[in-house]
Amino acid sequence: MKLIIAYIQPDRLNSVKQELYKEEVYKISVTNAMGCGQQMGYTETYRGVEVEVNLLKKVRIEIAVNSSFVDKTIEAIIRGARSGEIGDGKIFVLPIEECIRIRSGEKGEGAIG
Amino acid sequence: MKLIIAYIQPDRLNSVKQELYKEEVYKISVTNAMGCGQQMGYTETYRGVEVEVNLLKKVRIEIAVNSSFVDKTIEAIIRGARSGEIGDGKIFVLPIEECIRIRSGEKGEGAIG
Amino acid sequence: MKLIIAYIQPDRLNSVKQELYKEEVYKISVTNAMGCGQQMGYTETYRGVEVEVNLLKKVRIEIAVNSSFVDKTIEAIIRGARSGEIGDGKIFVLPIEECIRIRSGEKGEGAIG
Amino acid sequence: MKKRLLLIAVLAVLLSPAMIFAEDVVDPSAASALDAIWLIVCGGLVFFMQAGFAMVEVGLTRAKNAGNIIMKNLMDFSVGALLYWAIGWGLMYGPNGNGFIGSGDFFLASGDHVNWFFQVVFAATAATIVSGAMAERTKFTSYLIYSVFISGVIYPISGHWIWGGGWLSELGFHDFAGSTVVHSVGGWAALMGAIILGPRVGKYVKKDGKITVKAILGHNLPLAALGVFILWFGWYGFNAGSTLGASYDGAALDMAKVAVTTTLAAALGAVFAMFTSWVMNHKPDVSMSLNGALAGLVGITAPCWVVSPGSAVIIGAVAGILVVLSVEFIDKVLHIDDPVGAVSVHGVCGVWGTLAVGIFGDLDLLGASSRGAQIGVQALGAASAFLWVAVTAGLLFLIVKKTVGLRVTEVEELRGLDIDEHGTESYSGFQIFQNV
Amino acid sequence: MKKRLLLIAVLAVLLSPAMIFAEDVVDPSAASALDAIWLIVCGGLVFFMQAGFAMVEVGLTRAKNAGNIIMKNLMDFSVGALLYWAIGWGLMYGPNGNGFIGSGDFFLASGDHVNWFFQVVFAATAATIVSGAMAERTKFTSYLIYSVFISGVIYPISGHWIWGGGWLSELGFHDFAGSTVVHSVGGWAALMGAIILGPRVGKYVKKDGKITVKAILGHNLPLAALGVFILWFGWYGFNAGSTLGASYDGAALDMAKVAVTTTLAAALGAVFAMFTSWVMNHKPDVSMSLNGALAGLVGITAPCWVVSPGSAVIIGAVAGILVVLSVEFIDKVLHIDDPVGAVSVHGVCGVWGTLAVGIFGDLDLLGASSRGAQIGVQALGAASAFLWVAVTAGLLFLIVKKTVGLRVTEVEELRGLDIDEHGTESYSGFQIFQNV
Amino acid sequence: MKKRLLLIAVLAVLLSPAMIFAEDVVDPSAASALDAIWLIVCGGLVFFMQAGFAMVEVGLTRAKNAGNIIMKNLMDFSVGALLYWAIGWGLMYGPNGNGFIGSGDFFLASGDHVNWFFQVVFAATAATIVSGAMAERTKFTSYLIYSVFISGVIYPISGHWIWGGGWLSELGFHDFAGSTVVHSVGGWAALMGAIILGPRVGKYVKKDGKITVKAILGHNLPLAALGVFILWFGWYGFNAGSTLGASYDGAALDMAKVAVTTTLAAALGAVFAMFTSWVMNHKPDVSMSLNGALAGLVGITAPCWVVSPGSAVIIGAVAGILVVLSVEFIDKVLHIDDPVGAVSVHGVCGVWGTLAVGIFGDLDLLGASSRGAQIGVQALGAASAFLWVAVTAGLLFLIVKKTVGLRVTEVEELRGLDIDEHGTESYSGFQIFQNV
Ligand SMILES: Nc1ncnc2c1ncn2[C@@H]1O[C@H](COP(=O)(O)OP(=O)(O)O)[C@@H](O)[C@H]1O
Ligand SMILES: Nc1ncnc2c1ncn2[C@@H]1O[C@H](COP(=O)(O)OP(=O)(O)O)[C@@H](O)[C@H]1O
Ligand SMILES: Nc1ncnc2c1ncn2[C@@H]1O[C@H](COP(=O)(O)OP(=O)(O)O)[C@@H](O)[C@H]1O
Repeated sequence: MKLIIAYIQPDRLNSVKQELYKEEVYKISVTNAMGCGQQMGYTETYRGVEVEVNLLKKVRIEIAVNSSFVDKTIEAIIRGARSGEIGDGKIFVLPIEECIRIRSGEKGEGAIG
Repeated sequence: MKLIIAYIQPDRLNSVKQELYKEEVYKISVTNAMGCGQQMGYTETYRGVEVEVNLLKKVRIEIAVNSSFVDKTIEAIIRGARSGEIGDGKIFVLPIEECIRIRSGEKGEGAIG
Repeated sequence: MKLIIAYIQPDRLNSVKQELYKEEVYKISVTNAMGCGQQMGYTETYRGVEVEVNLLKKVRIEIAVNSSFVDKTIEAIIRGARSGEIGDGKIFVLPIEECIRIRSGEKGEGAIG
Repeated sequence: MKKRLLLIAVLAVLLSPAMIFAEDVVDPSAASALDAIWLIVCGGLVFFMQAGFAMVEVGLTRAKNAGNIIMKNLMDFSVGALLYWAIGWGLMYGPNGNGFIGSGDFFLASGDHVNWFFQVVFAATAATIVSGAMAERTKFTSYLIYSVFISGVIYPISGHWIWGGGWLSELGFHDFAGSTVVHSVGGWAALMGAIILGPRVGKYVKKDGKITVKAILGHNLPLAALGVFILWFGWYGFNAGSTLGASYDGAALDMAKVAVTTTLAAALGAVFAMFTSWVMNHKPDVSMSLNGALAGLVGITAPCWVVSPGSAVIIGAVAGILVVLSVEFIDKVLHIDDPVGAVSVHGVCGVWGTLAVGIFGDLDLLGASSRGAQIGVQALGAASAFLWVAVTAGLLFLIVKKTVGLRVTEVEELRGLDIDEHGTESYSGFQIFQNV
Repeated sequence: MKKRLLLIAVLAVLLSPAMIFAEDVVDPSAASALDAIWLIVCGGLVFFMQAGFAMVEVGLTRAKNAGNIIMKNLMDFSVGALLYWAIGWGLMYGPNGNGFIGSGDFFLASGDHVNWFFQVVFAATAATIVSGAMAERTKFTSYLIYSVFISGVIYPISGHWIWGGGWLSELGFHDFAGSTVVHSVGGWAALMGAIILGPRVGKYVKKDGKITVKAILGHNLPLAALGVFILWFGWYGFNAGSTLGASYDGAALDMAKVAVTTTLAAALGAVFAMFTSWVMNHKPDVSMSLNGALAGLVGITAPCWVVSPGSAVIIGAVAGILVVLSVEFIDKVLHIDDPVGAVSVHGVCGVWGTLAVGIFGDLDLLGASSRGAQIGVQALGAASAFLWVAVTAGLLFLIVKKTVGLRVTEVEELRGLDIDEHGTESYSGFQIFQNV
Repeated sequence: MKKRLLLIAVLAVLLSPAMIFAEDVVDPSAASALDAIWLIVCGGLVFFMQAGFAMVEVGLTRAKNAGNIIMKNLMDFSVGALLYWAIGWGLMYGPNGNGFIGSGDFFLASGDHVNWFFQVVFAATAATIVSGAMAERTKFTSYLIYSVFISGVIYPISGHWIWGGGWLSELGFHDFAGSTVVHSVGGWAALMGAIILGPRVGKYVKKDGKITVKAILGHNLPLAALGVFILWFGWYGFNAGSTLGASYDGAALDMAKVAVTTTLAAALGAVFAMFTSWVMNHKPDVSMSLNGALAGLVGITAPCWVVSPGSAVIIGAVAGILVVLSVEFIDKVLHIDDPVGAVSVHGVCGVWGTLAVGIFGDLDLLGASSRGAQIGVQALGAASAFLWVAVTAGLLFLIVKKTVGLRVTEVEELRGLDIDEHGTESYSGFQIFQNV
């Protein structure tokens, strides 16, 4: 079982969700994040003073999947999130050792989906 | 050392915290999240147009524990969070390779608690 | 590749960022979190009733780095975040199995930075 | 005062163009223009208090119920205006009254527009007070039903006793702008509502047989503060407008004096509520200080015309202390859950204001035989209003509870009334930490 | 009415100190004081409606555009006031008019301050209505250009026809406080703007040839509700102030009657919009109910003086139903994206109010020969205003589109206008979930 | 003007029922009613400006200090009203003055309610201005102490010089509604407070000996905008109400003219501040444009009655430019931290408005011998007010600093004053990104 963490542009969330649905990945968790990557931020002014905004708004997605799903999940995320511009985001894959469904107490691979 | 990530219903946070305290797990981190699982969301209307809300509000808990604590932590979370309904949430366990207390620089198992 | 997760005091974020820049760690992700550690919280009153605030506001940092960067990243975080007081925070290191840059599809160590 | 002038005005409309204002030095046409300007402007200000109530209640409750609170405030005014037009005004000021209840002039047949306009906003104020105490757990349909009865029946009848020429006014009871007529009536209805509804989930937690009181924090103090400033602003219309005219002899002095006593009482209410909360809880509490200003305003509402500025200072200060003690007592001892302190502000301080008429009032202006007698009458009036409202509003809420149901389910309450009652979110896009 | 009184007032200034008020029982000095107090206070209230519009629009759109909306509301008033002073007032009320367009008294040479002040806030209201319908995607510079023309030219000319003594007023067209002059004009300009701009990104999604309508939720219902209460409050100035004086014979009765009809129509608008949305979408919708109150207010604006309170109840109720149906029709059938419902509230209900004058109005007050004739004239007036605005505002927006451009880029729209147009964030520090 | 009329009014009360208004064509009873309506309504509007100040300050600072700002605004009014009743009014308008300081009529013994009410809201305005400049770092207790002295002593004394019949008014200094008396006095006290307090943590960062200026963003621009609209609305009371009566001969014309000049100056202030910020920083800044409207209002406050609408346009435009330059100068060059721009808006534009009286004023109305002389007197008045306030407020803040302490600790400042000073959070439940 793997935990896939992806940082994407906020406006790409809907298309990522749609691509995931096509691959029958229905379970995801989403949080707000601020990120700093190759995309360098921009400058605002407030009352005449420059404000450097180098932490940009991002959406962080977490998806726990069985190992056999990893590749197609990653591909779906890429299809949904890629615009070809700097700032498109990044995906990290981490190992999961155990997964438990709280409602039923079910464990392991069966509990993930 | 393990990192326990749990997604629970927001209104269960207090009872989860209480169950954790009983097991002498005092250190936790909590974030807001939006989640999509077996609980399929609901429909709102806004100005006559239907709004599909399929990302539901969840609370995400992170607890780093020594391996010997894993089971009782998981059980405490389940006790606090389970209502038997869809949407109760899920727990993931990930391996931690290192843990450092910033204040003292202390490392490893001793730093976790 | 490792995922470094750090919980720090909100007002330390800027100095942590500066220390990281000095070590040429430019890519980070930041989220809001509430945490409960050795710092026990405080008490507010609202309309004459005491409110226990034991979940304190924290900032959660995530940095994915190649293994060779782990130590200096951790040191930079400690330099930026340490005040010597309870509540300074904690760092966790997790293994990453794969990393993908969404824009280019690039994988592995080259995709991290 | 209110009653006498209003009766004159009503007569003026009914009998016009007879020479009602014979003793008046202002020429009649200018006089009616002066009165109309004054009452319409003041009535507009009192209307604006609806915005104040809405903001105070929204601010002192949780984000997940904000839309519901808005709807309650919008609808109690809207439904209330319709009902007060159809029957309320007739029951309160109808010419064929019997001292207990007025009758006639339903649907405003008399065309006495200027007085109706000024009175309808008072009726709406009484209705809207209840909304705050019942916030965050009341079924919306039930609230609509309640609104029909309070504006259509309950408020007008006790109003008739005092302002409509009824039995209390005959006894010499004085309530210039409505500490009892409006605020206590609203406050006691709020009390009955809060009791019959029960507290919000998580407010009083039983543990080993002991009840722990929990604070449920309001989500937007700036809006609550804005609401208080709006209410204070509107209160100049409420109190000063209650001269019910600007053209009678001495009106100018009355209006100005009322503005002054109102200002000082509100200011002192805020200051003393702040100090009281400071002493009791070691910090100057924001929402209590805001309540304090309102307490001072409610306290001065009845006596604003019959007391000196110096007495207003005392009345406000006492109201400020009282409101803090009352909020804590109702919460910590009685365990009645009133999220915004409506019972304390309007009910308790309304009684204080009513008694203050007797304690500090100018006996000549009151036409009272002795201070003791006046205090007695004032107490009688306050008690009668309490009984009337406790019984009728209590019955109303109990019947609604048994039939339609008064309260949303626990799941709906936890998820928030906005989603379940109105299918919406009030702060779409904002991340709101749900476990509060 | 408006026109007649205003002409008298203008004459009074031009010819003073001649004895204009000869038939008036109020002595002239008191009379001018009464009129000035009334018009300045009411004008102030109408000015305050700018705050109401700003809050409604901010509340019903997304957080990322809040600063831009504020700027549009601030600037259409500010630019509009300058233009209305320089030329608008002259084109509308200038003495050398020809029935189609006024002329003279540019830069307020006559010094008729009191009437100009009351009129400029109306001009600004017409201008600001458009802002809501074009929210969240319009280039700021283009909006500034638009503001110049609407306050300087488009509004004053159709205004001249009706209130400036022009051809429509000659025909007996009656619009007491501006259902057509102000609201329809604003509403139709809003309609043209929304059409020519096109919908917001993501509002109408084409999928397999079928268009799906998406809801884009407003981010702050409490502010929207506050805005509605402010507008309602200001509307007492808008309608009751449109007596244009407080000293003429019968003014007091007129002012009060207008306040009453305004109150009832607004209340019924809110109630019926709520029920309509309840029936259609199974829940009482908050923002629709708020729109309903405004719909009732717009509907009663033209007929407020010539109808009875009973008719006001009907007018408001119909407006409340109409606004919900219209919002859904414009959104779901016409696919025109009007984020706040400005076209439905001001355009559609403005026409309803204008026709209601004919349907419910007192024929004596109107000086009408027959009900049918009056309805005909009202319809003609509504249609003329529509044509005038559709053509001129349409042209204006098309020219701006071809030259400066009317719309921000898609990237700017997604990121929010606050950042790209003004380089700021409106809620710095708040976590806002971006994918909305 | 202000002074003359007020003296008449005071005499009227003291000597009544003597025939003060003998030359007046309005009959005395109607006259006093007109005056009372006007002053109470306008006073109410000026009171409402407190809400405006509170919202502007809350909006332009950070979420973690919102509750503290509310408390400061609520309490400077409340404490101020008490003090102004007890001694302030006596020092300012007391009959036994000596040109430098008034004396007598403490605790409003004269019963001149209508004038006191109108004056107390002005005193409170002066007091509240300071709050914004000292926001986000001042100890609450110290702020309470300050409030006592500004409303009780500092403001009344300089007020006496100008409006109380003191030496500046003797010299012919003219300040119709308080550019100097209220705004500059408040602005200079704000300046001294901001200097003595020092900047917020993180505002001016020293790096390699060079100071970098950082922006600390306001957290709620919609509330700030609402505040500006409320202030603008209230300003009609502030300026037009400063005729101090509605019944004297020519009052109607004066009131209306003031409303017009006020409108135009505010509008132009907003427009020119926007363009200035656009030119200087490449984007039309929202908060600067809001400040611009206020700058225009402050600028027109002194000359609103003696200048033409055309001059008002210029005065507003200059104020709009000035405020942007001044904000940047104070921030970037002087490194004085004024979070909301209070010093620039009220201090600098207050001086500009005072001088504008001399530059643009009608010499007949001013009773001035020559333009140069009048400009000289105006400059003298502005300078005297500056000196008076700089010395007294400076001393006051220094003494407080040495004794009670003026500033919270750095930890408290970082965590937010709401938690440490008041034990509460203003936006409970909202996720607020803390590192701002
Ligand atoms: N090494 C990293 N550690 C943590 N977060 C990262 C890392 N690299 C990228 N991110 C996150 O991903 C977001 C997108 O990064 P981006 O600038 O698009 O990367 P790239 O240009 O390499 O595609 C960043 O804003 C940040 O939140
Ligand atoms: N595979 C997964 N990956 C990421 N998050 C998940 C996954 N499964 C569940 N979650 C999170 O847990 C929450 C609760 O899921 P829920 O619908 O209760 O699951 P179940 O019905 O399996 O108990 C979801 O809203 C989501 O945030
Ligand atoms: N074991 C843990 N699991 C999850 N989060 C933790 C853990 N320990 C600490 N944290 C997070 O780190 C924050 C800082 O903890 P702190 O009280 O400073 O720890 P310490 O006193 O050990 O340095 C906490 O508020 C919490 O968010």
